[in-house]
Amino acid sequence: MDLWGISYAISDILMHIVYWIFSGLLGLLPDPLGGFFDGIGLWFVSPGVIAFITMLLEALIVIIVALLNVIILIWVERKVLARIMDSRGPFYVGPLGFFQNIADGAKLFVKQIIIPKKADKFGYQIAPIIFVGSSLLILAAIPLSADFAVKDATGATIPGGILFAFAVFAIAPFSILVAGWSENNKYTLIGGMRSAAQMMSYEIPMLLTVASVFLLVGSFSFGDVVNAQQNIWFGIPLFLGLILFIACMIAEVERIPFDLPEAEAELVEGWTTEYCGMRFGFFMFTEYLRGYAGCGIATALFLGGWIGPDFLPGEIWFLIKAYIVFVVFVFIRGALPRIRTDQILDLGWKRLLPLAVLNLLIAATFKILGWF
Amino acid sequence: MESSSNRVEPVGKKELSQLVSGFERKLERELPLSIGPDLTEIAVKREGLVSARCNKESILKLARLLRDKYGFEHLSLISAVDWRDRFELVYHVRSYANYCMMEIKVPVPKDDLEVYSVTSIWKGANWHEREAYDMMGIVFKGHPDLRRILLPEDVKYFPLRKDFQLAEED
Amino acid sequence: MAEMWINMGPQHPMTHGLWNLRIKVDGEVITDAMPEIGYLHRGMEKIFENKTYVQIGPLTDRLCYGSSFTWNHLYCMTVEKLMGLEIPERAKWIRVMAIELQRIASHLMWLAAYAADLGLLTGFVWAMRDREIFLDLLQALSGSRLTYNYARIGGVAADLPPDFERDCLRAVDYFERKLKEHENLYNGSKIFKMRTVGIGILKREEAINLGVTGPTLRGSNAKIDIRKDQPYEVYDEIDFEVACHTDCDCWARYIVRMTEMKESCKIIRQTLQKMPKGPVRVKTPMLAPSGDAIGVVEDPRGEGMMYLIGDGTDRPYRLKVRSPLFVTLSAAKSMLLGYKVADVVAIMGSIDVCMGETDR
Amino acid sequence: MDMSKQIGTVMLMKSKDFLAWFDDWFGRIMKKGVIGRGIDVLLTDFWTWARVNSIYPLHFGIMCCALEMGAASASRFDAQRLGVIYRSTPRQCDLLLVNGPVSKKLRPDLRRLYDQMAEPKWVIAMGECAISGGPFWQSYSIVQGVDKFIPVDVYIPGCPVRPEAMLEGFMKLQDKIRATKKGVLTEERV
Repeated sequence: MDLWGISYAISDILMHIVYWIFSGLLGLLPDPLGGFFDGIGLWFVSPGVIAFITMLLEALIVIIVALLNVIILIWVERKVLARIMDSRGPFYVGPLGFFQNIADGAKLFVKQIIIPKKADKFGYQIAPIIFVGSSLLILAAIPLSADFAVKDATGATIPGGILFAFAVFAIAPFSILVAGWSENNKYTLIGGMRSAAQMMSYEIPMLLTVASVFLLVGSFSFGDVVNAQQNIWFGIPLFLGLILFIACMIAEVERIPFDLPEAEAELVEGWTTEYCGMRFGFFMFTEYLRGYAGCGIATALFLGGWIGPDFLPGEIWFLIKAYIVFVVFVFIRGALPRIRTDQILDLGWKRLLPLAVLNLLIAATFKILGWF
Repeated sequence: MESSSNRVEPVGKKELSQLVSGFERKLERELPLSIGPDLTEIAVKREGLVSARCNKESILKLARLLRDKYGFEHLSLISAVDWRDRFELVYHVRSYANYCMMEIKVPVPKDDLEVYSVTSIWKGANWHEREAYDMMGIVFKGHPDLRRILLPEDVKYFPLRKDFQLAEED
Repeated sequence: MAEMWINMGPQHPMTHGLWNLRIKVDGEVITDAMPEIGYLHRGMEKIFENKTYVQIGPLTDRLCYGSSFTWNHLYCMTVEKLMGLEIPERAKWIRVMAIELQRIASHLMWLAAYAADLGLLTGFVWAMRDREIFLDLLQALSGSRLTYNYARIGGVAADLPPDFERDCLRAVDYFERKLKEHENLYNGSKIFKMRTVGIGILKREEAINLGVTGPTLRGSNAKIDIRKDQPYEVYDEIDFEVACHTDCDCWARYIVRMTEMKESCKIIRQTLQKMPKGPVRVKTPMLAPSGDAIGVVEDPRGEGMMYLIGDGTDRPYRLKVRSPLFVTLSAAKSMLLGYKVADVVAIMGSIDVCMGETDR
Repeated sequence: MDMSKQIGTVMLMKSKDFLAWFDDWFGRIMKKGVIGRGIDVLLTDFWTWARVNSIYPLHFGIMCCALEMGAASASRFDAQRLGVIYRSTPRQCDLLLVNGPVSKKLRPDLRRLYDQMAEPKWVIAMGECAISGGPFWQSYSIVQGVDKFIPVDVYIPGCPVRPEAMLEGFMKLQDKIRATKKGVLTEERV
């Protein structure tokens, strides 16, 4: 990891820490049989396992940084939305209301846990775990800069990074269906099915727009896509792709114009009706987590991730762009009413899909003309 | 866009009275002929308001006649009044085209609370009649679904009757 | 999918107030609807019979809290008709001005609730912000934000506070600029049109037969307004247009209410110019003669009416209240059939439900 | 509970029994033991700070006070500054704001709403109608005061309650939460 110019030593230090811990631990093991554990011990300290554990630690650090950003994003959303509505937003909790999300999270943490009697216990408890788990994985895949990322043995970002991100993105509809169904309440069943249908039907146009970027770059890893945008961001030639991606991402993350499944107005919160306490806290937090992930992927693919003039390190450029895209999400939330479910699906299939194919054609013509 | 009804633009106060009095005099003349003895009394109270008193049996006939022949297309209100010795249903009907409202009082004896329902003529009367049943206990024959509307189903008393005292209990 | 009864309410964000809409759903399409009311029934008509004429004034404010001044004024007008009382000219003009201020505040409350239902939180906050201006004006008149008790039997409680005309004109000018801002938020947004155009259609003949009145009826191609048909107070000396639209759907009702707000601004300006000097209140006797009287008023939600029977004492013998929403709600079924579950929000929002007057 | 067979130092149990035994053992340590009290003493202030600054009332309006509740959450008397977000399901709320007269038809539904809310919950009786039936106290169909069937924490007078008074009611509730320092683990003890 190369954070603010510190050389490559950090990952060396990490490797030494890992090596020291394991060899130390192994030393403490009681060794009645004498030498019996040496084989496993040697295996533990072999380069492969060390590299794997280092990668785990790197992923952990990337996720923690991303979680900090998500908390800031929640605060940004509430403040910008309040500003659109001529009000101040959270104000008295910490400087400028900054600790409001921490207070919300902590309060939900110590709420009473209620599992409805007629709910299916297993599904009820497993759904939030899958939902949060899969969303955290996406964050691990998104690099903040060429070095601040989970890297494979050769030092480059993971070859299939973007594919992995979208694959994990698609786990959420499954967990929403399980959540909606296991609460054994007809509203949540309808809400669960609607949101699953909406998410699945919006993945196809999104993946098509992403395919147009792959067409230009030729590789699936974040590093290569961003490096290919050295001279021009993909957002400029593929401007249609950028708009389509933002629209699909809003539908994927279920924010205002497309958030009918948990619409307050008629399905009483949709599939999160019966959840309370920290499980509901997970669902609420993950909504913003997936929002951040969506903005991260949008900046990496279309706005030239960490490319920017040198007075700021790459990570900061990436975060600035991601925040700007998120503020666009918030503006859209402030300005548009909700769409009906069948109109959402109709919009997805009949309008966004042909536009995504058109975008693919534009990318193909650029490829044939040889500009990229 | 006012193709359907021959709406005349409303003019100042003076012209309104000449325009309307003709319609009311016509009502006053023709209604007793077509309804007969059941229409016990009819009078023009002021321009724009005719009041009549009719027996319970012929209320359906009078209602259908008013709506079809004289254009009383809007039923404003059905009020149930408890005069201690008898109940009374007061129908307020309005004709938009002729700027005229009609007040029909129908006495209902205490022992026989059956009245014909006018929901088949004005669908707006549906909930008014349910409320009269709920508050006073007057039963409307031919009403689509006569249930209590404001009070819970299991309540036995009829609150707006004079003999029902406003209890102080919880 | 099998037929399924869905229960919306009594505690449901869509219902502005407490009522329960049971709809039978076949898949996504509504096949039957049965509104259930009575959760806010306070037995007002029974309480009216046990209170004197003066005590009933403040109670009538609580009939429909969205437009409480129109009900207060309707009650006072009906009692004045029963007593055969002639109120001073200035009081009539002040009453008309207060009614129109209340109409704008009530329509803004409707706009706020309707925007919140359709998911446009900005619309909710903006409409509430502009409504505060009119609440301040009415508070200057009567001292309270929502239940004014400003109309009294025989005139109005008090004369206008000093330089009220200046504030009122400034507020109305400010509001007309802000109304364009609201319209950009709704007329410009394609999604708002997708949710309201062609939804909840109620034809003219069916609306009149069902007894629907007010903006819901005027949205169905019927130019019927009690301020024009049966002018009360001084409405015949004010020229204004009756807002009417021919589409019979939620969009038409939205347009009717927005134009009605513009008309109310015009009326307020005229009342401020033509208001004569003079006393604002007349001494009223304690006892009312026996007999009956009818008061009909154009409430922001429809035709408000009171049928009062006096029996010579200082308490009414019977006071029947005709609430416009009581009848429009009974017509809810014919508006809902054939539309989708998500449309219930748009349709029920467009008739501006206020349970205070419906349940009495 | 000797469903376990003792073999040397290892106990053999069915997994279900083991889980039940573990919960009971862990519960005993946490609820009554020193560790539980220790954690509570450390963290009670933090939980109280969190509960004070994030109150989720239920989006539920009965009568005129509901309009004032809406006005208080709009931009002029912004209730969101205090961390108040209106949720629409009772499960996710911790404050039931009763803002109007409770009729006898509504009473069972309101009681069920109160029961569905998760445990650290409070109730505000807002306006005369909720406190004592208000102007309709002699009506045959109104329950004279919410505290006849729901424990009420804060009463806000006024008919209708002014938005400023409602914000003051929220602050009164915050003082009450600060005063009743509820621990998490050793609840009975505190």
